[in-house]
Amino acid sequence: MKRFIRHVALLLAFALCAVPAAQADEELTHLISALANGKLKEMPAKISALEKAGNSKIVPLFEALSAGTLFYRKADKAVFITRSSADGITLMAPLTLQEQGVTTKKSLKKIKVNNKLRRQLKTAIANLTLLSPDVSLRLSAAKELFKSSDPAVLPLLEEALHQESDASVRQAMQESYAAMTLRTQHASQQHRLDAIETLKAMGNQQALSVLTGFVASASEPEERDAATSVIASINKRLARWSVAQNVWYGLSLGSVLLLAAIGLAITFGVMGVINMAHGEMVMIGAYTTFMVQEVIRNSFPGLFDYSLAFALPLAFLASGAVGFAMERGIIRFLYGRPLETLLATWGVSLMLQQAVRTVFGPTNKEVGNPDWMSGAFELGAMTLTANRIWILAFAFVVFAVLLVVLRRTQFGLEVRAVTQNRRMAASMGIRTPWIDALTFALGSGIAGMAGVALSQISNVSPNLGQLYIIDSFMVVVFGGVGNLWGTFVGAMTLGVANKFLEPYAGAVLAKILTLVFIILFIQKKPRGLFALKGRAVDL
Amino acid sequence: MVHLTKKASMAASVGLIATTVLTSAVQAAETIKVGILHSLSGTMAISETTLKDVMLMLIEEQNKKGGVLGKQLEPVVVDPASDWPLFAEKARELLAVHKVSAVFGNWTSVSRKSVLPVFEELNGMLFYPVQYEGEESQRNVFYTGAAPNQQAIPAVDYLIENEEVERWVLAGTDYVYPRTTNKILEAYLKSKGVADEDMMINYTPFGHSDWQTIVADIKTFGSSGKKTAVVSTINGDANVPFYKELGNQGISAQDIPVVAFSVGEEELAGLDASPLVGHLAAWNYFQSVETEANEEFIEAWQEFTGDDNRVTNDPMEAHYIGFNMWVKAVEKAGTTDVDSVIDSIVGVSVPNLSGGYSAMMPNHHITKPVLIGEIQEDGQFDIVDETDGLVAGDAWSDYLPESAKLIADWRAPMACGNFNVETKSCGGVVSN
Amino acid sequence: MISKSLFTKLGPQSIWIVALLFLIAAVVPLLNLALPESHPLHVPSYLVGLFGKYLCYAMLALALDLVWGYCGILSLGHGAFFALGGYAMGMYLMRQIGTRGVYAHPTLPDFMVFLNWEELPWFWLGFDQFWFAALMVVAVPGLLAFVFGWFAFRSRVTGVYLSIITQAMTYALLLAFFRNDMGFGGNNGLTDFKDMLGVSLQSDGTRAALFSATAVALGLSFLLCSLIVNSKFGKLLVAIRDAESRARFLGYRVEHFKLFAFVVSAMIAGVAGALYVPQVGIINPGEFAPANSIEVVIWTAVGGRGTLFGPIFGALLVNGGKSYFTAAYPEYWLFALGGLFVLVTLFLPKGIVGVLSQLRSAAQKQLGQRASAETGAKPEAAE
Amino acid sequence: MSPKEKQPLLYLNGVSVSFDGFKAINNLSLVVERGEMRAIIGPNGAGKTTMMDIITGKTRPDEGEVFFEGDTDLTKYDEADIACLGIGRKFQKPTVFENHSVYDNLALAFDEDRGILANLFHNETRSRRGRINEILDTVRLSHRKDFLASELSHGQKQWLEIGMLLAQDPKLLLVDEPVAGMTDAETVETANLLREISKNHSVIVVEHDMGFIRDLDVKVTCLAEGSVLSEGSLDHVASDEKVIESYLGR
Repeated sequence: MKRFIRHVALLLAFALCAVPAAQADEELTHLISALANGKLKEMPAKISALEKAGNSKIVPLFEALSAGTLFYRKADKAVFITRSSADGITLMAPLTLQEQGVTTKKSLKKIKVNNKLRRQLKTAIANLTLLSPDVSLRLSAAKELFKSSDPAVLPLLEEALHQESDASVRQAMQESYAAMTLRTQHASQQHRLDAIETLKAMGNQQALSVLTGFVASASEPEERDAATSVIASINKRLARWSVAQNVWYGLSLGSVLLLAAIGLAITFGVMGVINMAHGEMVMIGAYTTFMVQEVIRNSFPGLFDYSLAFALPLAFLASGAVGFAMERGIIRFLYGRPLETLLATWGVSLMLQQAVRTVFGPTNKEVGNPDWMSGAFELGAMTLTANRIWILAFAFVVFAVLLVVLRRTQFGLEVRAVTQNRRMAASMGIRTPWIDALTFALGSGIAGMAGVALSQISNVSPNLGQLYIIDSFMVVVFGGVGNLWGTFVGAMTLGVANKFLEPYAGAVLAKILTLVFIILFIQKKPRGLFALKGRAVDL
Repeated sequence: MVHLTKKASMAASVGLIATTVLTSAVQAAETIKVGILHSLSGTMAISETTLKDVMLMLIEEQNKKGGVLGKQLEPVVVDPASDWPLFAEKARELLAVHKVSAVFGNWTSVSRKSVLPVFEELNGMLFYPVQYEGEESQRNVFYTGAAPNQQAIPAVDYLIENEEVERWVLAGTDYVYPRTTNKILEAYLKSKGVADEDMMINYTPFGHSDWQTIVADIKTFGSSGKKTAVVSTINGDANVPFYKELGNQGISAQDIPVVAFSVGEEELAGLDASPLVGHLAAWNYFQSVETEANEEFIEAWQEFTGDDNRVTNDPMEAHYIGFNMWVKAVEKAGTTDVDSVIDSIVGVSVPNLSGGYSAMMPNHHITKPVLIGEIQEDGQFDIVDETDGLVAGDAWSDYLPESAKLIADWRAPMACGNFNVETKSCGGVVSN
Repeated sequence: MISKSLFTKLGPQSIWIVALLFLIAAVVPLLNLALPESHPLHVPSYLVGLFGKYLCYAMLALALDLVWGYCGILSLGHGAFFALGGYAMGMYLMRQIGTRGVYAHPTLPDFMVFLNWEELPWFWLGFDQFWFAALMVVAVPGLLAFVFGWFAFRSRVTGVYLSIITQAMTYALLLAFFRNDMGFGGNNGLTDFKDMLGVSLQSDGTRAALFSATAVALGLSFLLCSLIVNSKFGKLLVAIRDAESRARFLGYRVEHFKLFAFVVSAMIAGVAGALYVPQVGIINPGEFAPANSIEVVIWTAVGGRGTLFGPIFGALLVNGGKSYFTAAYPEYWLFALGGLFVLVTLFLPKGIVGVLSQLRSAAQKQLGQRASAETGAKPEAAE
Repeated sequence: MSPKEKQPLLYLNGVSVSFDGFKAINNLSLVVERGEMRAIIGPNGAGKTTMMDIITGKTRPDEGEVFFEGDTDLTKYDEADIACLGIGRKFQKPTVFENHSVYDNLALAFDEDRGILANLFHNETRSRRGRINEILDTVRLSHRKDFLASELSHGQKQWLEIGMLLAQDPKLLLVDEPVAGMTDAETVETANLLREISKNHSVIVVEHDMGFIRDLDVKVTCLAEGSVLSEGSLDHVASDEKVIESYLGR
């Protein structure tokens, strides 16, 4: 939708200063209808022709082609940009963007496109929009041209640089100009040395790639030396950043572990139930997200970006309810026999898995990422992806809220009282069975909320829970049973350790080494990182 | 007294199993039994359940057409529960107890390896519908999925020709299929003049979910100035987080295309495909193939499952081909006797869903077209390339030194799955 | 004399069970091989193989029960010992293939040939000899158990912590064996075995012989475990289970006793694994999966821990049920299995055998009280 | 008498230990002579049980020295070693092997080889049986010989545990609150039992029950906040201002 509005704006802007060139339009129309027949292999030539013949009018068509929304009608081979709507497919004229009615998918055929064409289209769009009045279009065009190696664009870029007033666009253009200079070797030596300097200032992976390519083909020793030293300095900078990057990866892996384990820190850590069905609570949360998104997709498509906000409380309630039922139905008969809770909950876990498989089918379910969960931004030479940032933040918030609930509320006080001395708590008028059930429901509910977050980075399938259950137990035990901070520090430590090992040992070995580390660590501190001390512990 | 009760209860449980097993064996007679050996629970249920359903549909359709040799087909479904030794037990049960005429089943290589000795010993027929690493040709097994030369090599060729790729990341899950495929590709790429430093090989555990480091490595590897592509043999579950990470780190198919051999319509149905548009997959069948046979098949499938959005995929087509081949071979032999059918099936040719005919080769692999598809936003594939003719499955790769010497031909007089052309002998039987 | 003192130590019940196992070992092969298929008492080969497998599981459950039921060590990693024993046997069977592999390589197994290995890794040496493999079947699991137990028990890792690190152990091994670089065939494991001690594994005779061997091995393990638990050592194990610190303050080196039991148990598990592999024809890292080890715990719990017959019964019952349900109700068997575990833990905490013997001792007590009321004698303690 | 025999049996000097910053034992010194029975009193949290933990090797002191029989440094040994050196301990909460018969409990405690093999291939001898039966008589449990320990009453369990100490035949018995939860009659009986035992053994008794302590009629040490507050006869201690202040109350 956004894109569509942009197209219209663009079109209006150009319409104002457009010279009535009926002849040119006719040629364009002719070229466009040629898209409807022929093979993929003939497409590049057709697109070049369109690019040459056209002006920015052709941009929407290129974008539609690239996005796979350009169709032709089987009956008369007329080409249309399409948009799917509630009652079918809306057709739009490729140049004027006027709506031409609605039709069914069956009557249309898509105009095929592949990666190579998409690249060509991107460059073409960039060329056509480099002089656009819209700053953001100019910026993306300038950035896109960084990858181009077509010397013919250089004059255009020079012209654009000349006119450009916006600083950031100017910089992007300069960088692209530098990259193109080095790639094409079409400029003077001074130009090239300037270009090397420009790239040095960029100092990132992209600049590095241009420079490496340049060194391989450079003929002048002076230039080669300059480029080589810049490469070295960029590499040094990147190496420094990679430590920070690894810490970030570690923390983000840690936050996933924390989310997976935090519910278990309550059901297992605080209550002592070896809850093998914990993973299935996470799974229920993930499936709740799926169902919420289904409802939204079908009935309120506009709300999709808020789907997770709806899913969170529902997942908490769904998993919490299952947890409540489990506690009342099974676990309450097993207090004081922790190892037996393992057996019963394992049975529950098998049944829940199979139930989900029966209801939803065994295949993965699609859970989409809202817009604000996709993409990434750069911090220095680090890439921080949006979903990881949100998950990290979410994990911290859940942890903090849980800490507050357990430490600062009446409920938390009662929970701690019951876990420390059940009989005493009961005699002080606390309804211990009620507290047990609520605590277990709380732990399960939090696992469900974790499921919402994990659905954003993982598969949603009946096996989801099994993926996380062992790691969760490791985290809780490593951190020290019964200590929330232990779980927190444990998760983060294991995450970071894993990520620092991975580049050297590989993903598999890193995981094995982490497990061995946990085993050895437990020998050293048999009760985990944050153990309770004193004589009351084991007699 | 007590000892007696205990013994009695044990005897009773033994008896219970024995009788249920035996009674089901007695019923046979009027129908031809077809075994279906796909996991319905455990980790593989995600892929295999669909194949069970497809078999049930095919059998139902065949029965509507009057069955085979005038008899109705009776499916026997068992659940090996993604447990490899259980596969062997269930295969034995199908063959020894239910006396099935043919078995359609298995997904993972290890499950196939597990049942091989059973099929050999009890002389059964197994139709295996999934792409695999090759290096095998067995008298009792019919490989209707792709061998590496029917998937991996054409895909790499496509990338070299159409995307001018010069630098390769071979990323896979650490098990036999990726290992072997990558060994073959490594040798193949070297033969195409790709240098060692232009190849990066990476293995991850099953179900790997944290791809941050590896995707960043790929990004770095891909920024050397040469066009880079990823050849992915990453197994099922790990794919979703892998593609999500690619999308999030901003690697688009135009920058670094990923070609996958284990990602099909079913896998894509489980994720939001919009960030993946343009990434590739190589298969012998896509749901988007435009043929009449395919349209009918899709329609029948969606009707059978009662779900208008159910997708079809390559292993389903493999079962479609395999089942029709078996039917044809049985009719040709005039009996379901395994030896006769094994003899008559070589050379049998049936229509596939992409508009041609697939034939059973003497090495028990089949001929198939190879299609390259680009992922679309709706989780379907746009076919962007197709081999000119059919490609015959090659049991023994030409790019592995030990394997290049071997050929398979199950017709008399050779009747050998691993004939060594250098020593002129069949496998281990040394002829000197 | 010795046999007499054995008899008195073990009690008649154990003797009966061992005798029964030996009887099965002798009779089943006869019924399988000697009787024609049409004979009503004929045991089909399929069942021989199936029950051979169950008996291996029973042995594994017995091994687990020795440490869990009697010593309170809930190992969630016993599958690892089973798998290691299996791998040792698998390596022997691989070497026996010799030049009959698909590439006809004289020493290298197939999976090494097509992954371009040059020579046999050092840890494969010696496995062409049966005696060496047989030694490794007990030595490798024993050694792992010794090293692991040595550290864990010395550091007094107990209860849940111990359970979780045993799980970590088997999980780490699972990942390690998945790695193709390890040289154990990766995910596919070891397979395609041809023969053992010169006889083909695919013949009915071999299968019957393996069945007998398994039944005998189970009988002997049962005997060994009975001797252990009925000795003062066994009483001490129970004592450690119930009040570890009491035992320690009485001067017993608790960690040594636990270690001994753990190692013996691991060795029995190893033997079970070794017998399992030739019967199912494959060993792969899946056997290390933590879920498998948990299942063993469940067989033991269902049958009744702390009794020696319980785990055997549980393993047979659950696996029999699994075989039946996966064929009869493939879609629902997980519900049945899961439901069974919940019901057993809730209603039969001592397992089926435990409940039976509880009923029996209750009945005996009543009888005894009646008797003592009549004769005025002191009531006998429950066993 | 050899020089070793002249040394005090147990010698604690300047012992301190803290848990997470809380000083459970603070510069504690204590000497117990051979053949002596010593009663230890003190308020909750005075460090009585922690002191026993230190003597029996369960807790390592942060500083200070602990010697047994003059030259054996107990801080270097663990529980099993120390038990074998001849120190037996009864816990505050009676801890017996609930699933074993009374007889087996004593048999397991019986002073003999603690090795694995010795236990695997153990044979009952007549002399052993005789000795165990004697102990059963001593702790008044002969009639419960074949009962499971779990079937005993609370007091009987206490006695059984004391019996187990006797079977262990230690040089020093540490007895933690032996009469907690006992009836008056049982308490008196227990005092008799301990006096009987102290004829052949050194004993340290921790108890709150002042009547019981008076019955024992031995030297008393009062602990508070991890160190010795007062020591001497019961009357002496009971009249000590500090003791009255912190423990007995006015």
